Amino acid sequence: MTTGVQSGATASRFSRSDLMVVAAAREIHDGEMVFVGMRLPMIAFVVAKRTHAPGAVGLFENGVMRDTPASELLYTMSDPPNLLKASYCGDMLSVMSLLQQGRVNVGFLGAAEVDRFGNLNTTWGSRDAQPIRLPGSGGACDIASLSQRTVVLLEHTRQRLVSRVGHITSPGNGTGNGWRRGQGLPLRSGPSAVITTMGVLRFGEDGEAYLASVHPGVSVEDVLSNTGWTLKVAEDLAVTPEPDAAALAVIRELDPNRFWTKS
Amino acid sequence: MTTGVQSGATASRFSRSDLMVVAAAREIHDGEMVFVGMRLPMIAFVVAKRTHAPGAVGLFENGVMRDTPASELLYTMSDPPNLLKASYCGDMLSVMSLLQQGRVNVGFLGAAEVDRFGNLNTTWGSRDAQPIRLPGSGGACDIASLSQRTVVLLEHTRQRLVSRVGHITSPGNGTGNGWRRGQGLPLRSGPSAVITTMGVLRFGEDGEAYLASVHPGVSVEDVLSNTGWTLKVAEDLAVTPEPDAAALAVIRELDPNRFWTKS
Amino acid sequence: MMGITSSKLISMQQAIAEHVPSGSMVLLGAQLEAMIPFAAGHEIIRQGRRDLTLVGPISDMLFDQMIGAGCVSRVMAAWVGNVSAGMGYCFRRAVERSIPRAIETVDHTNLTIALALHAAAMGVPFMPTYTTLGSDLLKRNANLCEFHSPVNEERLVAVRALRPDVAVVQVQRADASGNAHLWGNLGVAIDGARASRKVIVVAEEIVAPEVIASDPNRTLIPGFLVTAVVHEPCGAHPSSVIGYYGRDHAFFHEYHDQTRELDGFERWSNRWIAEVPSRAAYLQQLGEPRAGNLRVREHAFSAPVDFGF
Amino acid sequence: MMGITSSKLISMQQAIAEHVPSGSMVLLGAQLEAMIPFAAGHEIIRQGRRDLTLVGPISDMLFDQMIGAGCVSRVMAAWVGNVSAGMGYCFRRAVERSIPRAIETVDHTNLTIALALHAAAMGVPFMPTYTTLGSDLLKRNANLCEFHSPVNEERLVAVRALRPDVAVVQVQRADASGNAHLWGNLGVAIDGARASRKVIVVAEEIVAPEVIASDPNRTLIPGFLVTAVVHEPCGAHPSSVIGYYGRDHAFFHEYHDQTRELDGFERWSNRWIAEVPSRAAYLQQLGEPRAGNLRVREHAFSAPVDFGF
Repeated sequence: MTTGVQSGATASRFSRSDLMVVAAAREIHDGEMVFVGMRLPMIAFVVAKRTHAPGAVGLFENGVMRDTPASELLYTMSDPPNLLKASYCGDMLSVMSLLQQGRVNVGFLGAAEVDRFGNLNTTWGSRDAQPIRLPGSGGACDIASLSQRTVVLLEHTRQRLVSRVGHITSPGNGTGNGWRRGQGLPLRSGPSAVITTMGVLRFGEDGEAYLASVHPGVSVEDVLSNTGWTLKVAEDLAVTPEPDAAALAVIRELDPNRFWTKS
Repeated sequence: MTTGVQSGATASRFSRSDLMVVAAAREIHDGEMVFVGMRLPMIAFVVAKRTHAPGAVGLFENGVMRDTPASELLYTMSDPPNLLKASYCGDMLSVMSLLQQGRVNVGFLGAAEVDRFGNLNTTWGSRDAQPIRLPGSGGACDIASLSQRTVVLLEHTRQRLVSRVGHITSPGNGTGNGWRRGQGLPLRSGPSAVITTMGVLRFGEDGEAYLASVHPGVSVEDVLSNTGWTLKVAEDLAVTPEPDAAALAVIRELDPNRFWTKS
Repeated sequence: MMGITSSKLISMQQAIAEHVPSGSMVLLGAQLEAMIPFAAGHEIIRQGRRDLTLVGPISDMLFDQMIGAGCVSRVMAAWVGNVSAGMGYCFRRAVERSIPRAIETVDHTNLTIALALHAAAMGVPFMPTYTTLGSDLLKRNANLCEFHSPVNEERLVAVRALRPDVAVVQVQRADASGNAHLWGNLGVAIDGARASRKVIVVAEEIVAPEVIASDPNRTLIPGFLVTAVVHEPCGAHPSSVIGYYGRDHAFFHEYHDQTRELDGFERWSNRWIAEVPSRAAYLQQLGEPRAGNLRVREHAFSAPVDFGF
Repeated sequence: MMGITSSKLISMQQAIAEHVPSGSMVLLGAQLEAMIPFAAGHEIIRQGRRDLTLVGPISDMLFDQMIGAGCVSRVMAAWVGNVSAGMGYCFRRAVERSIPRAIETVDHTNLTIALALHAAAMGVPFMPTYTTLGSDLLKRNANLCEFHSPVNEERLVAVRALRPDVAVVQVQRADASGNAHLWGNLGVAIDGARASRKVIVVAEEIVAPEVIASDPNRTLIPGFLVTAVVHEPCGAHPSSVIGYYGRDHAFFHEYHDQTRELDGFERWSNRWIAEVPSRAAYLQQLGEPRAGNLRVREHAFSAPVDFGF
């Protein structure tokens, strides 16, 4: 259900998903090349295009590039609306090669687990101490390895924000500062933000995540008690800005039945 | 001018070029992938297609593949008639990769110099002891390195059939048997025939060229005195078969003014 | 290789019977979420193939079905599941509990799968890349090995060339010789076809050679690289084929909901695979209203180009 | 990068003035004998550029002209000459006698040039290949180095990535944002554009964005990779642009015959380059009868494809 949040300034009702979408949209700057992904980041890309980043270009690992949003909300990146009037349709390498060239500014990812250094696991999970085989990397490892900035979206629980991922599917900062360079990963690459249902984490010089902002109505204590390690908190901790009317209008237009953005 | 050759059986008039074209066509077997090249080999490819090798496929390094001959004689492989109704038009690598996979059965080349081991030079020549810079490899080195069989066509003179080329633009058998393998070149590759204005040379187990056939009206002495090394002669030396009427008809149709096949 | 005019057109039943024996390494789903050759996969299941190695980037629901049917001993892919719903329950049962049999998983990324096929298509033993450096994929996948660049001091990963025995590639239209036009997102279809020893083209439409020859730049798979051509309308349902039909999203969710447990999968596969002898029967069971809803409502034709001179 | 609606359309004079300074490494003639951007090369000559490094597979007559004009200090190519007539006399004078100046030649093969650009387009430091093993090209070209495969014991050649400062790519049609449709033989145009820091698209026609967007599989160069767009009808004469005009074979022979000696080249280049301020003036001098004879006599349009759903 919609967890409406009353804030001083506005009384607009919006969900945590709305908030995450808009936070993700803010990670996209005008003219940037964006590895979009599906679901919330897909919506965030359109919000950015329609508001502050009209020149952003969306890249999809199936071989599609778009400088205009698709005419319909997509369930998969290969749905016909994502191909019609695309800037480019070709093969996977033609898109992945732009990523490997270092031209992709920001890539969005989900994950089953993220750890204190921003490493991601989408290969092995567990339930009641039983291992669960997850679908795997897809393009996640490629995006985390090669895009200039990686932004992760996920639900904020102790099970998902863990001290150390059981399997590094997609490398973040490994064990800390300098690790990526030591592995041979591109200098201009790495985790930039983790947008959760409770706040936004960013990464310090030491390569470790810290809490940069909490969502409206969420307390720091809530965040810390739902994080699987002792999460550092920024001295200048902010409150995640609320979605404005323009952004919300785009979200409602894209997801009228709130299939993606209900809760 | 046409150097008509009287032979016992037929009295058909044909030029040395006609003879070379038909000899080249015989190097193409049905269903083979052929790196065609221009001028005489181009005509030879069409002769083969129209006679004994209807399933042959022609590959061109500019990115074109054809299983039907072009509608007009080509001056370059990128002329519009070579693109219209082609089996494939794409980039150079899409064709060169078939070559590197070892799928190309035979490739045709010209050369300024060929030596006793079938090495080719198209980079540096000389006149009156002055070095002359030639255009270079183009795709010749690639074809000589990677096609299963390489067939060379050139004029038969001491200046062009030399003991040792001054510059190996395109590798033949190097210094003899086993050299190609030692260099790391594909096992199934190397020079197969040198078709000259006087005869056809092939290569022995030792990797050295020998005279396999002389053209009608040409003596072994003529060949040897016009070759820059002591050319071995096959015990079962043959006379190069004359073009039959069917082949000549194709040649005349393709080159009605005998621009390529006059002499 | 055959002459240019010979027809390679055969039935799906025959194509699978002749060209996809048990033990084969098979590339399927090269275009990711679109144009997945479900009809081919279902015929492979009906013919009871075993010990297949499945190769693909993100495999979506088809790999899950083939794993559930016990056809598979190994999967080399970047992602295995159900794109609409996430998990693939048959994949999980096989990996976690060896049901119906144990399978080996060789975990790739989309880029490393693409590069493995690209290396084979280019005729070289490997392709260099930066991806997977520092990941556990690099540690656990024997087809990825770290090395130092011969032209500078960088660390790189060599992705070993992968040559499937057969690639099954869904296309929009082809002629009887296998010259194929495909469009939309191509994924790894082109390198996949060139990397594989055999190529089965599954076409929505068989058209006159003149149609294909009118646009050689669209003939991404030339006929002389093709082993067999199958005419199988709607052969990719429930995935989409742009210009022909859309994606049946609900079908993916229904499969997910109905295959949580083993007996549910068996019911589903009996209904949609075992008990439908052909794609035609499958479509009849799907029903015209549902199929009709997926058809093109608004055409969007490409502007022509001129090959004249 | 600019917003999607911004026009990148500028004149050839401006494109060369802004994006091809002296000392640049320039890719020209990516499509081999077809679609050679002669108009761009002639403008580079008119603007008196110096110390250029020219990159291309088989360069045909344009490189010879730029070398003769003294613009060039280095050539990285597989073949330099005149495809119709063989030798390029300016190239020979420069290499053999340093006239008008000495030039460095880095001898490649078609495949190694293609791989050098492919490596840069793929974002890796090199591409592996078997070609040139055992040749003197391998010994003399520092961008080719032998190494052992990290996945087996084979000997291979590493072709170092080549990143031109600017690629000048002739296309049939583009929109004002640089989204370009090109067809026919593509040579190294696509990798070349992706490998280069800047891309100048030279188009026979500027069309509405809707025309380009109607066929994303034909948009081999998307606008966001393009720096500038030049509308230059007949900009590739005397080479051909399929669908627009044929090759002027005689023009290549005339150039060959008239440039055997230095003074002959100077007369030719004064007449066809120095004294014609623009492509329009060049075409006027060429004359309508000759230009008209090259135009398309019989159109051959591609069959449309449907992107509808």
